[in-house]
Amino acid sequence: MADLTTYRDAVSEGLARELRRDPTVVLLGEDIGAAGGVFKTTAGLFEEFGAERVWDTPISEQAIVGAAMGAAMTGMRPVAEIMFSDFFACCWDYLANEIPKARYMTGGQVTVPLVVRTANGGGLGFGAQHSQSVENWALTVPGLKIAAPSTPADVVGLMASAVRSDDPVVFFEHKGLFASKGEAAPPGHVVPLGEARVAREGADVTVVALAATVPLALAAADELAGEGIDIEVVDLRCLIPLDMATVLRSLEKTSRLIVVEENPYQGGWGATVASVVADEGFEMLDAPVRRLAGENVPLPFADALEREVIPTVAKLVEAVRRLASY
Amino acid sequence: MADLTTYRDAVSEGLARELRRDPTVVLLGEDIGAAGGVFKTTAGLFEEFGAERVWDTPISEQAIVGAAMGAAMTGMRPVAEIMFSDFFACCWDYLANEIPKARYMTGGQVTVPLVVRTANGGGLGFGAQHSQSVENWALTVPGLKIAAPSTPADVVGLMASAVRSDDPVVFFEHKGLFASKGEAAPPGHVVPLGEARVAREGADVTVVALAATVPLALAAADELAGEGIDIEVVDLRCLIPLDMATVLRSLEKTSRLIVVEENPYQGGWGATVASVVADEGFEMLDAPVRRLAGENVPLPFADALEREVIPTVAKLVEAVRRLASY
Amino acid sequence: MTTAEAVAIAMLLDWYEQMAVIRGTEKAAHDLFLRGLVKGTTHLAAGHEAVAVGASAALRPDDYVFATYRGHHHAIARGASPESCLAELMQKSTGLCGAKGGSMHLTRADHGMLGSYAIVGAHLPMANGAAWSAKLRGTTQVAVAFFGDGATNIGAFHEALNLAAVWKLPVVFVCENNKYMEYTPIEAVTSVPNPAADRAAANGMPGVLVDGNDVVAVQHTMSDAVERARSGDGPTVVEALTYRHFGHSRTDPATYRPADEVEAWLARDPLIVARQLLLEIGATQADVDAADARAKAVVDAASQAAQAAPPADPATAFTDVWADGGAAWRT
Amino acid sequence: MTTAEAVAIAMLLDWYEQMAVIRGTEKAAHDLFLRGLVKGTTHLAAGHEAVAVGASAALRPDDYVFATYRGHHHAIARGASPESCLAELMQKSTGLCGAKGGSMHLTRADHGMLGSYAIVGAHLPMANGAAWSAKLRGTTQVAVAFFGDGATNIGAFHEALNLAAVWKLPVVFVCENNKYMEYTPIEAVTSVPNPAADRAAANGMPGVLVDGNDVVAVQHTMSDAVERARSGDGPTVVEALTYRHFGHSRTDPATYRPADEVEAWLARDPLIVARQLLLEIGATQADVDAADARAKAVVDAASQAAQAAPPADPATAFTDVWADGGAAWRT
Ligand SMILES: Cc1ncc(C[n+]2csc(CCOP(=O)(O)OP(=O)(O)O)c2C)c(N)n1
Ligand SMILES: Cc1ncc(C[n+]2csc(CCOP(=O)(O)OP(=O)(O)O)c2C)c(N)n1
Ligand SMILES: [Mg+2]
Ligand SMILES: [Mg+2]
Repeated sequence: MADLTTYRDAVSEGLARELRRDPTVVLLGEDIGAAGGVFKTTAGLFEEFGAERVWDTPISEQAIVGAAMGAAMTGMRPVAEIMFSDFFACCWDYLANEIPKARYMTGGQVTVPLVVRTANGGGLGFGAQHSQSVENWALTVPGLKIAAPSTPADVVGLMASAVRSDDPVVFFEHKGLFASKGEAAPPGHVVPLGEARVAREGADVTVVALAATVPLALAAADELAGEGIDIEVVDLRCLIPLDMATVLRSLEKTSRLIVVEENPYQGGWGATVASVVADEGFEMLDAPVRRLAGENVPLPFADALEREVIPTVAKLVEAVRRLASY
Repeated sequence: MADLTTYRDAVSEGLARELRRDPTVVLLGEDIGAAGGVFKTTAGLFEEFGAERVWDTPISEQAIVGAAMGAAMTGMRPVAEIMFSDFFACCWDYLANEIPKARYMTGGQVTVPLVVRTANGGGLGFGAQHSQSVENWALTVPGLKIAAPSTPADVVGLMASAVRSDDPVVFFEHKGLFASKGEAAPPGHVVPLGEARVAREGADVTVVALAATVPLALAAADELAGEGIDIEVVDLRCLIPLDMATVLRSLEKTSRLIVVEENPYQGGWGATVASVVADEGFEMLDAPVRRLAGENVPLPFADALEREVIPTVAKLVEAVRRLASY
Repeated sequence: MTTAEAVAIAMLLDWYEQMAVIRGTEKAAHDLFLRGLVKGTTHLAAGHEAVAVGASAALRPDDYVFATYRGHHHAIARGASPESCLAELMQKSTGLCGAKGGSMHLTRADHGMLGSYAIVGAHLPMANGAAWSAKLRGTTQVAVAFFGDGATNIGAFHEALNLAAVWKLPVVFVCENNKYMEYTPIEAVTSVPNPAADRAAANGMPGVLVDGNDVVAVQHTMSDAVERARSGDGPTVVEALTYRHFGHSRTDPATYRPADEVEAWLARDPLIVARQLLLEIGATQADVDAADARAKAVVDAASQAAQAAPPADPATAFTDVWADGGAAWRT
Repeated sequence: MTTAEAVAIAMLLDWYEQMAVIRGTEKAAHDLFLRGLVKGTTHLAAGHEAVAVGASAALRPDDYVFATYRGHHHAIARGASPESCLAELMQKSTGLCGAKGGSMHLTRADHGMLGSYAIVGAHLPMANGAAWSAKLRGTTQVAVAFFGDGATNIGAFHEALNLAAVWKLPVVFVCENNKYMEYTPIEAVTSVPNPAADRAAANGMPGVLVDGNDVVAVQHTMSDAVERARSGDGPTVVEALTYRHFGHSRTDPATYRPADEVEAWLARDPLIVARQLLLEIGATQADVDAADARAKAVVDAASQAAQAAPPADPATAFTDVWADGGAAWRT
């Protein structure tokens, strides 16, 4: 069995590998230097690479992402950290209007090879303004690639692809996974953007998951297996490019599909997946397309309330049960 | 036949009625005063109501929406204008993280009765940063009501509801409709938030539309009627509350459904509608659920290119034809 | 002792006791956290008490206050009970926000404490809005926004100051400069020595520095700024120099701060400063001890009551989205 | 005539001719609009020519420039041909951005003109990024951001200035203060008299005012600022006072501007100012006429060629989303 490592350490490992490989890679963000980041996801990088590669910034999300953009246009490969994904709202203009459109609106003159990393998601009692899953925000904007790894190895492998991509990539690190463990990435590990992974094979129901809902789906799978329901778990890994081929292939086998997503139901990414399935997969379906998503409310502080409004293993087990018996 | 008026004039009429009715209603925004707004949607209001009710602001989208929020919390009913909906990106924190969460995260202590109006949508050659349909951005955020009228009378009627609502409302005025004409709203006209309208009855295919895609669908209906395809056009009017009851009722009749939406396919609002249909309407469906949406590219400047990437009558006619013959 | 002297003593004793209650509540929160009874994140304001109490003393009950995620002191200074605050942190149904807000969002709207906001800088424009509203409604209310040194580098800060000046709004912008953002010294990322005060002139308003550990100084400076606002002369930036006693948030041991710096600031603890002043102006040690004892009693009772309260009801996750009390988003 | 004098004349004649080409192109764009050949929106820079040409004269070819939706003059000053600009406006396949950008997004990346941006203020942080990149790569390149007076009230302006100062970036922030945002006088919504220059000190950098209609003054002031940046001494704010000859955009008759104000500024047209100076320093009327004639020939040819060019190919709507040239978003 390979070495185990945490998702948290995988982030700094993934960054360190790219910093070592390519001198044009630079990091910037709030408290990412000597402090190692508020989630310790840049721990050790300032020590290894120094102040010329790891830049502390003021609390200026627009200046951070804007600087990353300008640097990316002029020969660098910046990796900007936005501490919590909720703060995308403070620099949304760059993510929605500037970065994804620069190449297109200049007729291909400009390339913006950057990564914006951020801590996403809930479940930790951080309340309404520090707990959101906002990968669906990014999905509304053509021109961004979107990665959201669920395992330490994928963190490293997708980070490698993200940093090397000539397209801008938004990289969602799930707060709830930082402490989770998994196999360490082998040397040179690269996971291409846009290739989903069948995290568990199964015959009865396809469960499409992303980031923190992948381990959740796997836990549900164990529980359902005991009841004789055999689910296939597809870890999308990326929202753009979206690997619908893998999803539809799985549906072909199972004829039943549920998406489990942490962002709210209204405008959630699962709706886009479900709508493709309801169109192109229509003939394969033996049951309604279902979605288990975040409830359409802000995120409450208290754990007992938060559990009510984000997906849990129990809710998924129940939803799959109903779908399997449809 | 009632008087005809333009959608543009309906905006100022709708605002004027509320300004007259309720002294706590105030307007703020860039160039909305003596200049009457860049789309002339506030024409005449400064003259009628004066500088104490109609406030010109600096180019400070955060200060505008933030001030509206603070005023709404303290007894006023501000209506803020964000000139182009693309600029929501410059004040997204207020729309995503502050306004929709204030009531919830204070346990109901705070009420934010405000309206944020904006000119939305493409088709006018304004290019990548001034043409987007971003109603899907708003849909990603629980806690905002979302109105997007398609006719002058609905502009007035929904504006009345929006201004009187104790919940925050985002109000999308479609740039492509400003010059369009329709019946003027009768005195005291109020259209409740969250009630869709069957804009045309039909038996063969349900077309779910919003704002500028409503007249587009009606034009397609005329063309399709000539071929013997009889479509029912549902004008959602609002995305939140979302009137799925009307949509599902129509599906019951037609068994076939297509959504026509201007925002991009990826993360578009039509995906949420389609996913509810693919779940709750599954048994009624005789054909795949289809979506005609904006393409997943930034908006190009040239008309000929822009037509390629936003919905058109021709594209809808073709899509409905295929769906009807499925 | 003259009447004036007696009044001064009584007033300062009252402020001192308020500060002691806040300090005690912060310590209680810290203890409860160490005992595993407080989850999520908390940002203690111990050390900042003089800013909240001094400012509050300069305000009327109907004025408006907006604070940050580090806002326990402002909530309490504006009348939130320590019990309701601790209950909120412990996810109890009796919490100030029904356990839906948490430490970062303490709010007491009926006392004009219109919320604690966790996106840096976001509430400055809101304070403008409340001030604008006061002006529109023809009241003489004033709005105050409290924020950190780190907030002075974000765009909303600049937009807020400019609009406040242009509209001559009755608003006061109070920076609690504690020398650090999370773990980074503010001077490392700021282009001017006084992050808030040095930006006032760029927006056509006065900027004032004040000793944020001296409650009397804060009250004086704030009175001037509030008076200016109330009488229609427009906004002021007040920069209060202070220091936090704990780390940035509950998980931060704050090892990045030099020991001698910490020591010097602890010696200037706002409670020590006030205590000295009290004795100087004629209060007795017994007066001070009695205030301490009253504060301790309040906090102890608050902690007990909060611990004893029932947990928040999960069903409340689906209330308070809309003004009708519910969360329905579709038909 | 000394050699120095001759060189000065040649240089100023060159600048004059560049300005005449820009003016001619703007007039051509206006005419084409009136003839229905230019659709969408356009923001003409006629009147602002001296800022673009004077600044450009102070830059090296490898320096970086970022401009706004009112950016025709900067594109042309950095080497975009009038033909490619007019073709872009007319939605031709030969357009500078393949007719995908339009008037608001003129870009000539291979000349360091890294784009025109239509969200007010957004490009100031980008210019920082280009300057930071130059520093990281160890070049001595400088980045310049041009923006309007209205942009000085948006948050990104403040964030950009602070970061530029803290990181001592080789960047120059050039405000083209034409006294109006769209239709509102800038003084009505700004808290200081000089919207850009008066904000420099708040971010620890020099702020300089310059006559933006005097190309020589602009070149001098910019040379100083650029030299300062290039030699590692950090950023500067330059505020150039100028005036637009047309309305804000194609649909605006600009009736909100007092007639005498317009008249006074038209009398100080940058072309008139330069022409007077040319004659003063010894150029002949014939020199000036020849420059005018050359400019006219360039613009006439450009307009003809742009009109004759084929329209943009609709299929290109699906190129250039990704670096691989395509637009695929799924498997
Ligand atoms: C827009 C935004 N960016 C970043 C953060 C994360 N964050 C929370 S507190 C903090 C430091 C704030 O420092 P300061 O303003 O000095 O306040 P203090 O915590 O010292 O009271 C940061 C960076 C945030 N909440 N909001
Ligand atoms: C963030 C943002 N808000 C509003 C607008 C709409 N708008 C376009 S140009 C303009 C006026 C800009 O004035 P100024 O900065 O002085 O530049 P000028 O047009 O005078 O050159 C406005 C408000 C915009 N493009 N971006
Ligand atoms: Mg601080
Ligand atoms: Mg201007």
